[in-house]
Amino acid sequence: MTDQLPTLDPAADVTRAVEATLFAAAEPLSVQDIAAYVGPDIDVKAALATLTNLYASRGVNLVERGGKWHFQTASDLAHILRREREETRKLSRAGIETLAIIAYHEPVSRAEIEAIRGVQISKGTLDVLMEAGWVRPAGRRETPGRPLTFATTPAFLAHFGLETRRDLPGIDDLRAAGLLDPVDLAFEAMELPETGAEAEELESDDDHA
Amino acid sequence: MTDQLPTLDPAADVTRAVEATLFAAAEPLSVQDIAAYVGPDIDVKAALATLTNLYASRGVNLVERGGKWHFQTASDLAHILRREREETRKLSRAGIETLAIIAYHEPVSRAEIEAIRGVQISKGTLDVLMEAGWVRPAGRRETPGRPLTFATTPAFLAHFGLETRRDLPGIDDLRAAGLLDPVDLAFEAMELPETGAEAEELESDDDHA
Amino acid sequence: MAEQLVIDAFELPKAVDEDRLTVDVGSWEGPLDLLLALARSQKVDLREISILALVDQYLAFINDAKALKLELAADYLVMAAWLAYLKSGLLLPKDPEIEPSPEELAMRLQLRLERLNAMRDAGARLMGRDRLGRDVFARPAPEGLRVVRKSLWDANLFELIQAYGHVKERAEPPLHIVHQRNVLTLEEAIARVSRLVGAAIEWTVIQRFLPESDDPQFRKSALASSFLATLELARQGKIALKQAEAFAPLYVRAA
Repeated sequence: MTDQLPTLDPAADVTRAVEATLFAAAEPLSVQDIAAYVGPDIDVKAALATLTNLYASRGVNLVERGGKWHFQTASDLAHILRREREETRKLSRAGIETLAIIAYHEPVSRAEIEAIRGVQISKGTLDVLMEAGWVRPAGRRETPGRPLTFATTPAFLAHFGLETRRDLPGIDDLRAAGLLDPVDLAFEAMELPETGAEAEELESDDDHA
Repeated sequence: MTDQLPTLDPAADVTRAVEATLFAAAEPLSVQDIAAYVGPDIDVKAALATLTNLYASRGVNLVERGGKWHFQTASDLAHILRREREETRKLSRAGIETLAIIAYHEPVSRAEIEAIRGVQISKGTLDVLMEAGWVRPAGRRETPGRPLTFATTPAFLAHFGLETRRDLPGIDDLRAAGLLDPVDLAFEAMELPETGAEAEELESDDDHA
Repeated sequence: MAEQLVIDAFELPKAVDEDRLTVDVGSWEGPLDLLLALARSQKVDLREISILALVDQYLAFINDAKALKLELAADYLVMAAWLAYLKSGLLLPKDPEIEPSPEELAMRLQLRLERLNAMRDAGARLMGRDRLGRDVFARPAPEGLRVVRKSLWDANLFELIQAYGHVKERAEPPLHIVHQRNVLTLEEAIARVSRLVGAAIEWTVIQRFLPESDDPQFRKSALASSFLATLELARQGKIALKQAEAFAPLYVRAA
């Protein structure tokens, strides 16, 4: 291919100069802009035509927009240029409590969740649960205000290894398993940082103010 | 030319993908970085070789610097592009010498730099080199005092157009001539004829201290 | 010892204010820098340099500077003194008792100059390269590569039900249940002591009235309850108590 050989011919040198100028420019350039770099006696338009043709099938294309020229990555490759990175993150305490309340009480409105939790929930908490695919909106309740209710999803059951919601242990089971032991609560009260985090979350939640 | 036709062949598509990734990247990319975008089963190295060859005679070249790849304008076109660009801030003589000493001796401690230059490093010299992104702290030497050492960065190689430190101008000659060895070592390596013949172990006087 | 002195002599004084130095003796960065500049002016390979000529040049420069009433930094004068000493050593007949020899000192000075010179050249060659951002250019406004972070949320069933338990417990008023403990209640103790004392007229030590047990906690509880029981029964006039002094055995009998 000719573009792999050292260029001896003046037209090729012009093309190279235009190519480098466009590459190094922070903004799209007009023909006049380019001429200011490569010199007045140069057929910039011919060079642009050559380059457009040369790059047409490449990963990078030379394009004209409103009389200005610039390189851009080929549009069919856009999907490559974004990479998804998966990060495992721990659900916050507010998140897991809200999820539990939804699982035990669904369909349940936000106000009901807050009544059960005894503290308000921030908007982000439900967003996270929906982003995780565990919670879905479950229609509006036909009561004054028609509050939106939430319920769990099949993905929730799958993630937590449950056949149905009925597999969730009842309150008596929890107490028997020591999960409702008051000692636990006493310990929790000592974990001040956690309490602080909860308070912060509430402060940042301005739509309850 | 084949590269002007729509590519149907998978190898060409891979090359286009690597080309677009490098073109869109804000920073030089390693082979691993590129693979994270174009996919794990892709022969990135082969694509890089193809592209390097393809762009070798163009106004834009693909270059490797310290294991990372990026496109840059061809150096012979500097005269066209240098216009209207502010000269990179001029490095002081102390800065240049210190940078050279670090590059040719790395990892090297501050005291060793000072021993070669014969003067103390003034406060801003290393700061400027680190701010430019050319020099980084490179751990402590396990000698008394555990002095911090310094070394160059990939950005240093990129800025000065070096693929690796082995490309530092004249480094092989300097090493062969012993000019990268400390004075003590170099002196011991020299055979001074009179040392054997005349030296007798004597109490040294210290009046020239 | 001798080695140490050589190094000391070459490790030039460091307390140099660079700004002042520039004002005082031109653009040299310390005596070694000045020496190298003078050596290069000999226009020969540094390996061929005449150290004696170099010393003369340096001393002449320092003398000129003094004549111009320039204030010389101390390290320049220290170097001048050291070079004068070196010169005399090189010129005078060899004295084998001087260690290290002037020739060694001269050689070390030359090695230092060669090294500084090599790095100065290397720096110049580095700066002369095609530099990114000055001679060659990267793409200044790349589209950029995006990393889309996709969170995988992590929680397990245990955490879920534990969280629910916490919520319920917090919402409901807590019920505190005191565990059954093995104690002798005051009522039991009163009944027991009054029964055992009966109509006994002999003084009997209180320990005799305690129930048998292997549980030390129960024994403590029994002693405390029984003691309170004796006080109560004494108050009621049913029994009499006797104790010789504090912590002495406590005796009980029917009143």
